[in-house]
Amino acid sequence: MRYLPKSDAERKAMLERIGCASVEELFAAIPGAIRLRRPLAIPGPLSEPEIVDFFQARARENASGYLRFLGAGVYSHFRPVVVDALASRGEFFTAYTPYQPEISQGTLQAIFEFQTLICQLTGQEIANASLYDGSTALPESVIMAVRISDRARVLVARSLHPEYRQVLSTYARGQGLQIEELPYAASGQVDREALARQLDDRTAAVAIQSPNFFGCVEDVAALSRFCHEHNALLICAINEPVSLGLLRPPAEADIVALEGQALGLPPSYGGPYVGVLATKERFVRSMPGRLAGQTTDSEGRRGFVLTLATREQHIRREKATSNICTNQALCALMTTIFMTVYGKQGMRALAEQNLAKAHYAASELAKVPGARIRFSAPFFNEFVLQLACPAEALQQRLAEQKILAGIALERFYPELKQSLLVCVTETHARADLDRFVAAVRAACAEAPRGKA
Amino acid sequence: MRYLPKSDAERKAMLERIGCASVEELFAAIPGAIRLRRPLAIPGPLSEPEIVDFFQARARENASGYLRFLGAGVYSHFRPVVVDALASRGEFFTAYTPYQPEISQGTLQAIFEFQTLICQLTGQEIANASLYDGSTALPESVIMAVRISDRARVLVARSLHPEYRQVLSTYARGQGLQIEELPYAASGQVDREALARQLDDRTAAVAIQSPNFFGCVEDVAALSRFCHEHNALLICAINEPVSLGLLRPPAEADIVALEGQALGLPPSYGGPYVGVLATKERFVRSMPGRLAGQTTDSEGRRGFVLTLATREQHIRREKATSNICTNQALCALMTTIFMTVYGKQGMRALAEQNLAKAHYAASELAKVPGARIRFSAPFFNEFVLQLACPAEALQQRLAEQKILAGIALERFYPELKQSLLVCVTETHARADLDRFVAAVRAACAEAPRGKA
Amino acid sequence: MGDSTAKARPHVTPGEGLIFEKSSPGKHAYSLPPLDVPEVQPEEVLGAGFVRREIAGFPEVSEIEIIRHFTRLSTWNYGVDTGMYPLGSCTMKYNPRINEVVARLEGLASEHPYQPTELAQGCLKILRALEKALLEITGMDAITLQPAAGAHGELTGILMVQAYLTAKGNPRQLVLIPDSAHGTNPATAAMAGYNVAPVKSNRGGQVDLDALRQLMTENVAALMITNPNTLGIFEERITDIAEIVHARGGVLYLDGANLNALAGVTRPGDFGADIVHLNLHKTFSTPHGGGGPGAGPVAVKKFLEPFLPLPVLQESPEGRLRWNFERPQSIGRVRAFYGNFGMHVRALAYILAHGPEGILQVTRDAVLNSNYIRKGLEGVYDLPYPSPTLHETVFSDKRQARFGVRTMDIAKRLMDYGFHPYTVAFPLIVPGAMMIEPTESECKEELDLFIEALRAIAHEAETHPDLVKTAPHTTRVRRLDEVTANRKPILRWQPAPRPSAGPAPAPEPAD
Amino acid sequence: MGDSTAKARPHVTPGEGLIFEKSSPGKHAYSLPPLDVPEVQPEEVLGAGFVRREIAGFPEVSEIEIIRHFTRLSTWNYGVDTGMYPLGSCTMKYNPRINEVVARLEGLASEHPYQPTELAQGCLKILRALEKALLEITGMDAITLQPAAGAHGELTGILMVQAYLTAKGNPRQLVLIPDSAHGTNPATAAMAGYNVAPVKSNRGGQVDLDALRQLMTENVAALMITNPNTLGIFEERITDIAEIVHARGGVLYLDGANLNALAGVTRPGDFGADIVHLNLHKTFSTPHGGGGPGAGPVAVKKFLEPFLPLPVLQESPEGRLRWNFERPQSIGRVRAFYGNFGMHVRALAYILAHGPEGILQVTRDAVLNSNYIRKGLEGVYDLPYPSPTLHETVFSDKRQARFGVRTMDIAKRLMDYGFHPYTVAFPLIVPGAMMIEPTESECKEELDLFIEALRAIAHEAETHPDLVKTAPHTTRVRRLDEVTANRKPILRWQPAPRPSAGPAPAPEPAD
Ligand SMILES: Cc1ncc(COP(=O)(O)O)c(C=O)c1O
Ligand SMILES: Cc1ncc(COP(=O)(O)O)c(C=O)c1O
Repeated sequence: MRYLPKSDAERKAMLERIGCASVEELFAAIPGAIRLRRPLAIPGPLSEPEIVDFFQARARENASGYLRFLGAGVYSHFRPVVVDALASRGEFFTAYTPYQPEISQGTLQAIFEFQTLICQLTGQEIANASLYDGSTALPESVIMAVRISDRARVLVARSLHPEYRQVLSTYARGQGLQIEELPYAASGQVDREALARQLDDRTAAVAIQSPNFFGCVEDVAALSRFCHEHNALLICAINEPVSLGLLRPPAEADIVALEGQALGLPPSYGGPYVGVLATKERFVRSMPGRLAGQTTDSEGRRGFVLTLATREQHIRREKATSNICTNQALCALMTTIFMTVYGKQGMRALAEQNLAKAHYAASELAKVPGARIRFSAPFFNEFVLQLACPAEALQQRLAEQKILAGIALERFYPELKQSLLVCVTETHARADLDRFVAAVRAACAEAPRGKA
Repeated sequence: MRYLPKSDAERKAMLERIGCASVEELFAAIPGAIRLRRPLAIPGPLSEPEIVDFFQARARENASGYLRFLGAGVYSHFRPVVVDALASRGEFFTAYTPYQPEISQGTLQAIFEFQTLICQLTGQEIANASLYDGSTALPESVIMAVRISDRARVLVARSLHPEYRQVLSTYARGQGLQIEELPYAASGQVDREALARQLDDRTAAVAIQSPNFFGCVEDVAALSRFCHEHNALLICAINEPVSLGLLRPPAEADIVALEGQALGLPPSYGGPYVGVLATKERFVRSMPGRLAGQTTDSEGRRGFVLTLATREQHIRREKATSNICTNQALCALMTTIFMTVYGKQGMRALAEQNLAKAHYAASELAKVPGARIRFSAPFFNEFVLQLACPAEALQQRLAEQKILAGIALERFYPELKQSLLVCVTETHARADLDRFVAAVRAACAEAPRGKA
Repeated sequence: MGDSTAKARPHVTPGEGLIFEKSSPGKHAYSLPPLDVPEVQPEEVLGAGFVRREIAGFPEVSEIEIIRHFTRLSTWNYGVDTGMYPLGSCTMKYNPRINEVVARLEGLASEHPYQPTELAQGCLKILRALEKALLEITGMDAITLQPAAGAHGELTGILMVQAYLTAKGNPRQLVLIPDSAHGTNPATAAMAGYNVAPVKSNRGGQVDLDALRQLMTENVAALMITNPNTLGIFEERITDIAEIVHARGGVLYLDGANLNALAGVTRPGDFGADIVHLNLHKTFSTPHGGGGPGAGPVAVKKFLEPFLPLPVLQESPEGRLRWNFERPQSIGRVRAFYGNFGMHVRALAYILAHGPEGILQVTRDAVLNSNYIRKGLEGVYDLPYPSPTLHETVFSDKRQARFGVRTMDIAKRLMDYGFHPYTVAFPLIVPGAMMIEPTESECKEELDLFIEALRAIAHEAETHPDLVKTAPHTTRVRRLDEVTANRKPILRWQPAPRPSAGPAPAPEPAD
Repeated sequence: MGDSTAKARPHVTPGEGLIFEKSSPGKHAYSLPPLDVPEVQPEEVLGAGFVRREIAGFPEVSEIEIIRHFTRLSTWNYGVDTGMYPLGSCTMKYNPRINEVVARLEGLASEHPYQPTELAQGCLKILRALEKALLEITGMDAITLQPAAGAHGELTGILMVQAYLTAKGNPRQLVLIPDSAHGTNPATAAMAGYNVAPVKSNRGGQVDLDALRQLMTENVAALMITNPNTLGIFEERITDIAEIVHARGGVLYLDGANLNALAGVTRPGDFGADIVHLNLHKTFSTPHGGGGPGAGPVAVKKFLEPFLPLPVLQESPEGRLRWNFERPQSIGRVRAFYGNFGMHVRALAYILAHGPEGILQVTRDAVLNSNYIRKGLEGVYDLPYPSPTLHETVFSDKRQARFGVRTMDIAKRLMDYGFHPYTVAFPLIVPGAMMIEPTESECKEELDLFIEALRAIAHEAETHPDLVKTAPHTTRVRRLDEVTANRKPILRWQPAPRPSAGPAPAPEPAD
């Protein structure tokens, strides 16, 4: 096997040194009754070219070449090539958690920079080293809020990513949390009247997303005031952090649960991505996940270490703030490089392009007979297109033209029939957008003749 | 500009420190009359995604997706991914010539390993650090032979790569060398009778290639005996070094001029490749090109340095063995990695697959009415297919089926009409070969109705 | 460093500040095509109150500075690519380069989780192929690839136990965990709402069956066991253990972190496990990435299949694949989308590269390497549990402690010899643990150097204990002050010179 | 190393033997699909006499060992990615990563030089776009991209001079070369069969016009001039120089290695050059690769166009491109195929990224950086030619030599400060030369550190000359014994322990 650095002669010599006649002897402790007496029925071995062929064949069975307007928590942005070039350095990607800081300063300093960038981006005071993704960052943030507040009731906006809410329900069951849904208003934003009704002094936290699942920007500052009146914490999920190049940061939220995929990670059919929590310094000891901190070495030089580990499972076991161990460090590194490449100017320019392109597309689509923009709230790069025909018919029609038109919302929101969640980013050229609009126009014109 | 690490404020501060009011002052020495007073009329600036788009659009205008049977000095072999992964490390590819050995041991040791591998592969005693490519290695080897022998007449096999011979003629003119052609026999190998006739005591060297341009393996040992009888040197060009996984090394040649492209470099429309000379230790001081040598540091540790530099232009100027300065070090590194990956077993296995596939294809093609194998000499992975119809017609017909059938030899050898140089490597699956043979069969059947 | 540290040599590397310290207004590294649609005024379309002025503090640097910054940072790391990384329990094996290539292919990395499944058959086939291979390797019946890491898999598994037992009428309250277990096990049980009861190990370093029998009541939901356990010792009585657990209606959860000792030799499904999570970043070579991403698939026996997270992959008779969401008994989602797909690609590539004989050889070599080290260090370091070990061996610092040299000192000193240290943090049942897992990826030469290094350090501990206690001596930074880091945490860079008095970052205005 | 070497810190790196020393029979790293055609017996189809038994000595190692070997080796190199690399005359600028990506694109890297030009239009368009851009930047009329490096371009150019003059009746015998020139210039002239006559420089470090007038006879084929010259000084009388050369029927050859000082500001074609070679690996950012590959296009004035190497790129009125071989006056080929295409791709990507303003800004920053260093070191190091300099500055070790410290010592000491040294080997007219070219790629912080380092070394030279003379102190190897390396060359590894007595490798049997 080409990865194994040993010849049979060396194996023999090693066995001799150990004092074994055969390698079988080393497995003597495994009772015969449970030994596998046949070769595994798995494919392979394949040579390197065959492996490439196999995966290239699979890639061709997917949708490459399609023009896509899919967002909903996963965004396609230009990824500067330096991101992969640097993250591919073996010293980064073949290291593990920097338990031994003296030979892990590269990872540690990068995490420290990641934490800082996330704070700057979100307007929060501290951030952790990463969590699995946005969908698990949400329950972690809720559990954290429950821990801080010692209350068990949590209001969650219906406009928060449906799959995130599903994950939250799963986690909540184990923890015995009480999750209640907060409806959205006609504008697409959180229904403030409902919030006023539902919020009470047993409420640990209110969890919203901004821009929310419909692309609508929430008024975080106002919602935060509401929450704080009841001593509830405001949790703000951020799904599309590129928006923070322009949008007022959720500084007034108490915890930000952010999905970093948009910051330099490919869609990759759903992962790996990177979650992160940002919050106020005073909550640090309730925070789950690793933290890198600055310190000095015995000669007074600046260095970085993992710190406040008494929150973590390897020290506190069943009393830890979370069971997380392996996180998404390499993804965090990639977003760190991405944010550094775009930098202060570029993050704004990138956000501006998304805004301009999405608004161009929305305004052109709004002119199509049989289509309108469903919600009135301001949006960033994603919006809901309300159709006069079934969304599936239109999707189908456009797929034939190699366009993936968006995500039919009825799947997640039975009340939102004939509506499509459309995402437009800087990667779409105007010609793409015009082709899309023309296709939608044609499909809408045909639609009455469609099967629904 | 995104590559430039300076803000305008920094530029201003630097100018102030220098004592200049504007950067223009720094160019004061350039007379006004010759200053360019307009912006350059060149395209750009383009953003990174636009650059990718531009080159991808160009790539689509080429022949990707075509099944190719092209060799003739440029061979497609499986390239283990570790070759690019390692050669892409910045410390390798952004360094220059290791003039300062203390911080260039990586490059130097790799060159030392390259030199060793080339010696092992060719059966020679020493090898240099690289030359531009095989085509320039040939004249360098001829000039070296002339320098050693103090004779000016050189016999060059007509079966040596025609473009290499053209390069030799160009170089020879400046040096006043007398180049004479050595014909090939009906077998496809060097015509030994002609050699016996042409070889004399004024002959510095005889230059052959093996496998030669027609794919035929030459009897290097026998040719060497001939040459040595006349105190002429035998130069052996190697174009397809993968053949040396199986073929007897040209140990009896006095100089081997090798093109390393087949050892891990992509075809890349003709370059960059890597040339190298290997020879006998006694000729070392006549050898052009850099050499890495082993030595020790002031504390007795093994280390490597560039050595015997008195042969080179930066020391000897007009008396140097060549004017070469920048060579093809990174390509040499890539071939070093390639040879290490294949190793002793793999080089043989690779060669065996080439041999088997080429012979399978040749034997199937030989069965096609209107086609036969032109030469009788043993061949490795390349052979001449003699057709009963014009080669161009067949090429055209196959190109329509996205097959590039081979290289029409008439272009280089007016006497070799209706013949095609066909190359088959391990990258061709049997199905590819069968499709090729079937297409040739069909084309040959149609051919009489073709225009010639 | 004298000649004794033969493997390592010092080398000059440029120092490097924080990226924020290189920032200067006006520099930039990004580029975008010109905007080809009408510009919009953010304040107009979003409302002025929703627009920020700038991202205060964000860096402004050029591309070359970014390349240098992260290149330099990388050189201060140690990775598997640098040398032996015998971090016990972490299975730091070679991360094949081809896996990185295929995971980045256009058509895989580019695919969106919400594209129609008809246009994602390639992705789904990869997932299915991986599922099948993992089921075969574990001997289980059904699987989810959704969890993002081992601990996430544990939570998934324990929530399934809970759902299963709830469906049977009583979720129960207790999870049993051997005292040698990894910290994630109790943390997971707690996260799922269970109380934890430790099961003690016997002198052989294995689960004490009498203790287990006593603890295993009808209130116990599951036993979370690791096998081979974290001492590297195979639980020889595993089938008896399973019987005890099953007899009381409990579920046997297997932490599969140590599958590298078993694959091809024995299967969790064949020795009684009802649930097993795998760490693809351990056994199946997906890179550890400085801490992640990982992937923690969970395989289960038939009776637990209805409880698998949503959605599950379903194959039609014609071989078309789709996601099945109609699973009323499912615990629900544990993660958005379908898990860390990029890691699944890599793990499948690893399996394909090996095939059946290859996987078996890996297991054998991993165990061989570990036993070779054990042999080389026996008599030099204390071996608290002398039972045979498989893929890893846990020594202790007992002998060296006499000279005041502790496991952490020895670990730090290993760095001077050019090695990454072993695991020091656990198992907790071994005071001063030295948990060494070489994996199959080490050649004999590297193992010999490692053994030599640890033998030399043992000698140093006797003769020059201070040399060891103040190690490392050759690294870019010396021992770091973790106490101050904990007491006065500095968790982010701040532009102004901050008083060292304590953690008081100025709250960032939302401008 | 004290605090004075602030930029550099030592770091432990694992030592590494030769790959041959890791070999063990039976290990392997390669893989091939199973053979799907009938096996053949090599001895049968080739003849037993043509088949070797084995490649004696070839390594047998696994993939992980290869990854580690070359990763470790790489860490002992210093590159532009590591830090400032002010190697004068070499223009060690940033090598953009995007260039590496586009050069490796399927459809470019995969293309064969002999595929029909109709199926290579993409490649040809790239070459044409590069030709046009380079012609505009140089102000010339026609160009070949064929030469593989600067020296190869020089040879191409001088052979064209020879062909041109031969066509006019007399190739002439002499090439004039200023005494400050790079070694390739005289070596090239000799290779083309010319004798070389040096032209001396005046006190201003420029070509002495009187000397030139005297030398410039009808027997002189060409003057090979570098401008700005290797002192970084612009030849202010360049148009007069051109006139003198042209008046005698000679050709003005411009070594364009220093184009980084000129692009966008002035053009060789506008100041009298008839031929100019460019080094794409200098001015146009293609990576130096540890010594190459480079690319050395040669641009010429109209009257030399007929002599360009074969083939030349030709554009049809409809924009189709093809190779034109019908060029009776051509000097012939200087290289097989069309040159280092992969480097052409990179150079074009560089030009496209910059555009007109970008290229001009590059030139300005390169000159600014150089003058900033000059200012910072003036008064500390001797400046033998005080004329204004553009992209590089040549100091000398005159002041330090009083303490026995020479330019090579200072260069070595720079390593301890974390920098690559400057060029020491030339220009020959400056004894103890310190030729410093920062390029535009250095930020102010790095320049300041570099200046500080050289100032600190100047101080050390006075106060602790031995510290400097025995430098470097922090590198993996200390000063290497080049004398023995030369006297008893060991140019390859040998399996048997070889006697250190001298170079006597056993001739390898051809088995
Ligand atoms: C025995 C054991 N169990 C569980 C885990 C947790 O796995 P992960 O880090 O993937 O969450 C680990 C990882 O270190 C482990 O060693
Ligand atoms: C002034 C000058 N001329 C010519 C050359 C030769 O160029 P190349 O190394 O590309 O052959 C160099 C390269 O170092 C140079 O600096």
